[in-house]
Amino acid sequence: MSSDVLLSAKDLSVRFGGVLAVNKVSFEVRRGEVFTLIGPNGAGKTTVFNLISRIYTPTTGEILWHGEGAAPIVLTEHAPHEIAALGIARTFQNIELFEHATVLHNLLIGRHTHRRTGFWSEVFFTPGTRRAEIEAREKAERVIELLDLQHHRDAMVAGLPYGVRKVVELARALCTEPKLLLLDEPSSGLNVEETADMAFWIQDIQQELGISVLMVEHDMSLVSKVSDRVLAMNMGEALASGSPREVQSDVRVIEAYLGAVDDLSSLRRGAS
Amino acid sequence: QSQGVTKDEIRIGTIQDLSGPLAGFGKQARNGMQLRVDELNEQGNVNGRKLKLFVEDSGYDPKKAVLAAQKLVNQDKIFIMAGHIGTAQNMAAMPVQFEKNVVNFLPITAAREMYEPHHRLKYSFAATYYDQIRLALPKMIKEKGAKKVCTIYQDDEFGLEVQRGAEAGLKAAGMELAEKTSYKRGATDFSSQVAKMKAANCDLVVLGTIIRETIGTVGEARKTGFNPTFLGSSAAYTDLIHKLGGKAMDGIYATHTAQHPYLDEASQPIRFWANKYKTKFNEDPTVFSVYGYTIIDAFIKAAQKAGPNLTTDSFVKAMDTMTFEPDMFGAPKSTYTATKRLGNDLSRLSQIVDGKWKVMSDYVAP
Amino acid sequence: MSDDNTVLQLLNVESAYGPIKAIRGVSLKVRQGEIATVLGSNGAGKTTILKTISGIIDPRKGSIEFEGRNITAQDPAHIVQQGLCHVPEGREVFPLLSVKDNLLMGAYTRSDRDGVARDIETVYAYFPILRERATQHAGLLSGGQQQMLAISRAIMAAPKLILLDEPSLGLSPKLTREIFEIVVRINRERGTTILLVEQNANMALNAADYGYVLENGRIVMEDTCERLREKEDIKEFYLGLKDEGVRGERRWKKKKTWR
Amino acid sequence: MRYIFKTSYAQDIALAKHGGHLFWYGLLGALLIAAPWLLPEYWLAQLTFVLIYGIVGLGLMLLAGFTGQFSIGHAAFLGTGAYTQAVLANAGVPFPLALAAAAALSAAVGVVVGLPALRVKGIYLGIATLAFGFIVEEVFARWERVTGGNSGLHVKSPKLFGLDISSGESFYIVCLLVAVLCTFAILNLLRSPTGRAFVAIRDSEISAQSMGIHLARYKTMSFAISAALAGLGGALYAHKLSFISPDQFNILQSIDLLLMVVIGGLGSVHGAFLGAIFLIAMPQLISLGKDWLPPVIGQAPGLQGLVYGLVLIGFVLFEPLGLYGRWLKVRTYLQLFPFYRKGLFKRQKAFTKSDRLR
Amino acid sequence: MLQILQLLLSGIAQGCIYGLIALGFVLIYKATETVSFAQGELMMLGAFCAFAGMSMVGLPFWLAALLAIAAMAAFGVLLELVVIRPILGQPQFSIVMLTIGIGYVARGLITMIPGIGTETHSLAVPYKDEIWKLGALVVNVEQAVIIVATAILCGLLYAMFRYSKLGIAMQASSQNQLAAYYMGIPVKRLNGLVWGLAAAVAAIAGMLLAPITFVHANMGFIGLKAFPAAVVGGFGSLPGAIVGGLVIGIVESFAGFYLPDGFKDTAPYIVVLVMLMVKPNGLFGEKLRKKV
Ligand SMILES: Nc1ncnc2c1ncn2[C@@H]1O[C@H](COP(=O)(O)OP(=O)(O)OP(=O)(O)O)[C@@H](O)[C@H]1O
Ligand SMILES: Nc1ncnc2c1ncn2[C@@H]1O[C@H](COP(=O)(O)OP(=O)(O)OP(=O)(O)O)[C@@H](O)[C@H]1O
Ligand SMILES: CC(C)C[C@H](N)C(=O)O
Ligand SMILES: [Mg+2]
Ligand SMILES: [Mg+2]
Repeated sequence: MSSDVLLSAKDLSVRFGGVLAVNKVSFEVRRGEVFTLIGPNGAGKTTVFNLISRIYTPTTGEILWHGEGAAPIVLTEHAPHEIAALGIARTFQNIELFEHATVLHNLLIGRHTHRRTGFWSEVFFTPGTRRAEIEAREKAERVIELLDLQHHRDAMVAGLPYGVRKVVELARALCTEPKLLLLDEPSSGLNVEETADMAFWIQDIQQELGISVLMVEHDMSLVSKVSDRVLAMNMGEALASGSPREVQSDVRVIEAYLGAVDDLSSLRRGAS
Repeated sequence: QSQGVTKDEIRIGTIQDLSGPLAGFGKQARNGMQLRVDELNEQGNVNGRKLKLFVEDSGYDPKKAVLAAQKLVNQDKIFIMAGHIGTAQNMAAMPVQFEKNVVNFLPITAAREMYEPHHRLKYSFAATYYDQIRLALPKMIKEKGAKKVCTIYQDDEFGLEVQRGAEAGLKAAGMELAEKTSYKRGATDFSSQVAKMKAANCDLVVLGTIIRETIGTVGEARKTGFNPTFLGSSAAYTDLIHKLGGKAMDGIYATHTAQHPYLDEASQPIRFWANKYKTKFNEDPTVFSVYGYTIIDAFIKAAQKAGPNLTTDSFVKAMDTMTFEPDMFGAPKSTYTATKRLGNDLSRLSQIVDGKWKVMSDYVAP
Repeated sequence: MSDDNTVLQLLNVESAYGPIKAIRGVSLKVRQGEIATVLGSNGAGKTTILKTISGIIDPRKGSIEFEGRNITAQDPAHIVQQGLCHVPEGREVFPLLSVKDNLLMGAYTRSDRDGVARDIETVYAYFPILRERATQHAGLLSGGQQQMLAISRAIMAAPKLILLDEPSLGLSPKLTREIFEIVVRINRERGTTILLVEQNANMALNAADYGYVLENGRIVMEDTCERLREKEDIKEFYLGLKDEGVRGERRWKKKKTWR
Repeated sequence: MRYIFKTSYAQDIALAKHGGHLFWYGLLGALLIAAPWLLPEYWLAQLTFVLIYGIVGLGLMLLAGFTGQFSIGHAAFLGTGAYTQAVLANAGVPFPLALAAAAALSAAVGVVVGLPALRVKGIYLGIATLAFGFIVEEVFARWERVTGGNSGLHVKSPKLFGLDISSGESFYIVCLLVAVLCTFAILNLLRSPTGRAFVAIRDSEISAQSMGIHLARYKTMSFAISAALAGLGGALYAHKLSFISPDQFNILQSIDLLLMVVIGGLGSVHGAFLGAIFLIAMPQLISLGKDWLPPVIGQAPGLQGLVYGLVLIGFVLFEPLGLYGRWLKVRTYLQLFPFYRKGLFKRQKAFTKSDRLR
Repeated sequence: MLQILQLLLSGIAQGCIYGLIALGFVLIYKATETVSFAQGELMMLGAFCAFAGMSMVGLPFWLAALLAIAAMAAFGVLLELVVIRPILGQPQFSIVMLTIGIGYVARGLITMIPGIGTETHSLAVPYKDEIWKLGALVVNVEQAVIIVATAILCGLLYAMFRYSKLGIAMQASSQNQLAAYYMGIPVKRLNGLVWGLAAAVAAIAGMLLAPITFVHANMGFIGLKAFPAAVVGGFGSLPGAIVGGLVIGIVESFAGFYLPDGFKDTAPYIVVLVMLMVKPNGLFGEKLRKKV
């Protein structure tokens, strides 16, 4: 293990026309930790994800990837489709699944980076290809089991309720067997119970599978349950970072993001 | 016993353009043929056999022509292919027919390929575009004292025939082609071709064009104030030109063989014939109706001669000794032998004079 | 039985997607000026109910009445013109229209120009970011910003009844809170009736007056929110209080299957 | 209703999902092999055309149905194949070699045509391919030394190991063989990573990319394969028609090909062949039917197009999923016959979203 | 020099026709995001309507023209009602297929009219064959009329989409039908409207084109050259359609004059390919990209 840092971003900035979406943000994701980005809507969290997965290119700053091998890799020198091969998988804020394929199919596509078969061997479907296919399915099956998707295995994604799709997307990401998992609001659209499951899954992923997680999340209960460190952003800038507790007690974070945490009864009818 | 001949029926196939740029021609040709067939079936028969006409549409598209030919030959089992319109179309379809030993009888196109290279199943009836232009052009040049000659032609086998004719004609007159332009089958915009010829300030333009293209070209020329002498082939000799093109078309020349039957000036028999045609299809006959009618007529004569045992061979034998006397439509005498498969090579020249084709010269032979 | 102040009423409505039945004989009722909420886990059929109401899905059985008029399986556009507005699950903004135009489209059914102008100001006041981005393509807003826009469009429509499908989806805790305050304010000030579907049961049960609990396609419980808030299993499954116990066991099962 | 209990992964991969499949497809195969003895010459010829177009359809299906790239210039590939074959055959190159060359050359052209696909999507790509189509057609028309220009080119009858295979029967068998091989190739491709990558690109480019799929590479590949199949089809077509000219490969031909796969049912291998059957049978049926009509209508030239159009419209209206979709419904209906619930196939209200953002 | 001007002029006129047809494409595309392959045929029908009005009923040109436009507009609405609406919301592509089908039917029907369908006709417009001489430069009125008409139409449509609630709503429903319904936008009615408009525009194009290419069943095929026009301009942009049309038209007329045969017909397509390479979204089309 060269260093305990897996991915490091050095004063990243990106500008879209007038909007400075991300402004001089730096952070490090350590091996095996769950690192969470929080911040008000439009703070630039998703954009950071998009920078890492090379959908956008930073105007300034750089992202370093410390995969195996001593020398860190500069992500910006890689094409978007190479990111997955490096071992970075992600989910999307408003789900991006392959709608007209079954759940299993989606997961198998997730296995793409591990494909070993060549074009012609596929055309003739050689025994080798057959073996590879079976292996891919075994791998997918384990993920399905982990995330309790057996029930939906052969269902078309198009027909699944929002919550399930969230899980499927997570499953698909896991199928790439990443070193780093980017989760964009994993619990949005889930109810408490499901959120709790999500929490457990994330912990499993971190502890059992040893995958580091970089997560954007608005549900504070989940955040404080699973994350080791938290970075709060606002208007594209880093606001505060540290342990969940520290960040949550930071006045600026409360002011910009959490809001006063008094009880909800004031919402009720009659309550003036 | 050849296919398509039963003891009481002879199956004749024809492929016309009923939906393409030559639809105007195809329909009339079909009607002409149908008219003659019905006449025969009403009045009698060919050695005890009635005629049955199978028509297919090619849309002036070689591929459709091939498919049509395959259908006629292999499914409808026709005995003979008569009056198939279009050069490229014939070129495409002939192999299919020949494979099954089906005669390609008097196709409605005057390309040399219709009888050259020689094939025992090829019969063609009218002076070729090549000869028509080759002969007419030098006269024109002399008459008009033309200095610069241009051509515009449809870039397929038909257009090329005219083009070659023009080049031959020019060689005879010891001149060079000033400018040659071409267009795609079914094109509608000729502005740049005309512009080209105008720029080359030609004073005589040979038209390897048919209906719309002729009108389009001449029209465009007149608009841009470009007024050379126009000379077309028998493909452009049709009443549609002045019907559609209006006065702008006045003055253009075209070579041709048979004559358009203008009813008001036609002879009694033609008028009688025309009325029959009109009552049947309620429209006036045109030169292409005449083509169709005479083609079937010729077939009947030959088939009669071939005798009761009608096979491709007996038919060919009969045909190779046939002589057709001039008919009421003013078509010249034509003869066929085992080696001479072009009925006659005579053509004449007409000009549109206030909205009508007027014959300008008598038949000339090469 | 629909007493006069009922705005919306479903009588055993059944909807399906092809062979899959999503809701089975749902009957519910929303009264004038109240906030009603539907709770239910994933795939319970909440969204389907709302879609059925606004005519996006035609029900197989049952009838839907809005202000006494039967609107079952009518053209969605027509239903909306009756004064019912649906804030769909997952934003559904017009990605290539400017934020401003999106808002104007929200007010499509309205003809009172100055009224619309006023409401735009209100909306801008609620969500200043929308004013900042007025000319930007809505598709380029962040998830949460799009959610704000979606809700604002409903406000622009100034309808009698708003159907809200997970309004807090992807909003920051602060904004979630604000959204609910806005919802409540609209309800109180404009007397707009609201049917709310929300995963954040805690918020919902506090904001709403009357609640229904939906489990795989059937309504299994309905009551005023005060009472629902007190019910044990509501607390357990929807409010997530009283965590250990049941969940502990499930947890253990899961670990076993995973090895 | 048939339930299949999967007991092994192999079963999940297998082409024939159950005994029924094996039986029916076996039967079909047998019939096809027997066809030369069962059908009269003309109809056998039509069947041959079905196979040829089916092969082309397979390619287009892969491109349009599974990769989501619509090509309105596919006739160009057909033509490339046809001309390659014609030229080589006339030069006396052995049939199989010529065939291979035709496929290869078309594939090469396919790669070129695929280039814009890397930058543009949807309608833009459509027009780009359409443009290529026109240009290629013009090349056929202008490159007279090789193609014989607009007057067209006659194709010598094919020879396989010395013996002439131009006769209807033998050539049919050749086409059948090629068709079957191509079908299996495509099926195999579709059940392995490459095929899945195509589908991924069709459904969401962004997430396909983030799953590590090299968009450019796979799009190009899809174009190449598709073109190669079109080329094969074209080669056979050239022999079957024995006369080719540029305007046989014009935009209308391209559109017909597209109609074929759409009517067949986008996204299904069956669709390719069903569509081919439709494309070939349609004109036949019309010309058979028109003898029964009163001549005013029956003999009218427009009839062909009219009926064709009407049927097409009818199809899209009542069966947007194409023939295959219809077939599936019929099958389901039969399978759960007594318990068939009315409205099971009732079309949902459906709603579209902008394709411009994908 | 004069030569060039002359070419330019005929190029522009031809281009305007392409533009005019492209206008129809863009119109439908903006409002429904489907590409109508029937536009050319609608144009053909329009021309035939006018022809029928003048030659058969014997109406004066202007009256016939107005009637033709009205008739076609009605026809467009009807078409939407009967054919498009039932599958509204299905994948765009099935609708594209529909338009192709409509094209076939239109051509077929016209061709089937005995004695008229298969013939080529000329439309006796009052300004037929008239020309203005500007010095040596020959402007013929037919072309001038086309140019003017095109400019006006484009302006009107542009204004509609840019500023009118209706126009915006049309775009909205093309971008997200579901949301449009949620907003109470009568998507179906708007679609009907759009098809009516498109058909009317087509009718106008048809009548303007008639004096130049004559009226015949296959005149619609010129629509195929309007696609490149629309794309060069950037599909979805009305001014783009016109500009694109002009570019194509001019290139075509110059290519026809200076380049060897065959380039004339392919020039437009070469242009469009080059354009797509250098500017994938056309001249006026904005760069779009999904935000995730
Ligand atoms: N492609 C783009 N073009 C223009 N502006 C953009 C683009 N992408 C993002 N933005 C802007 O950048 C800002 C940050 O967007 P981002 O999606 O990162 O927010 P976020 O932190 O994910 O918020 P949320 O929690 O609501 O998802 C937003 O104001 C958004 O409008
Ligand atoms: N388009 C569709 N096709 C087929 N089945 C569908 C479709 N949409 C929803 N379903 C099914 O209908 C049921 C109800 O779905 P619905 O979206 O209403 O649930 P929900 O309560 O909204 O869930 P969530 O809280 O995740 O949004 C689910 O079981 C789902 O599988
Ligand atoms: C009937 C003729 C006008 C046909 C034309 N000569 C051709 O060869 O295509
Ligand atoms: Mg985000
Ligand atoms: Mg929902």
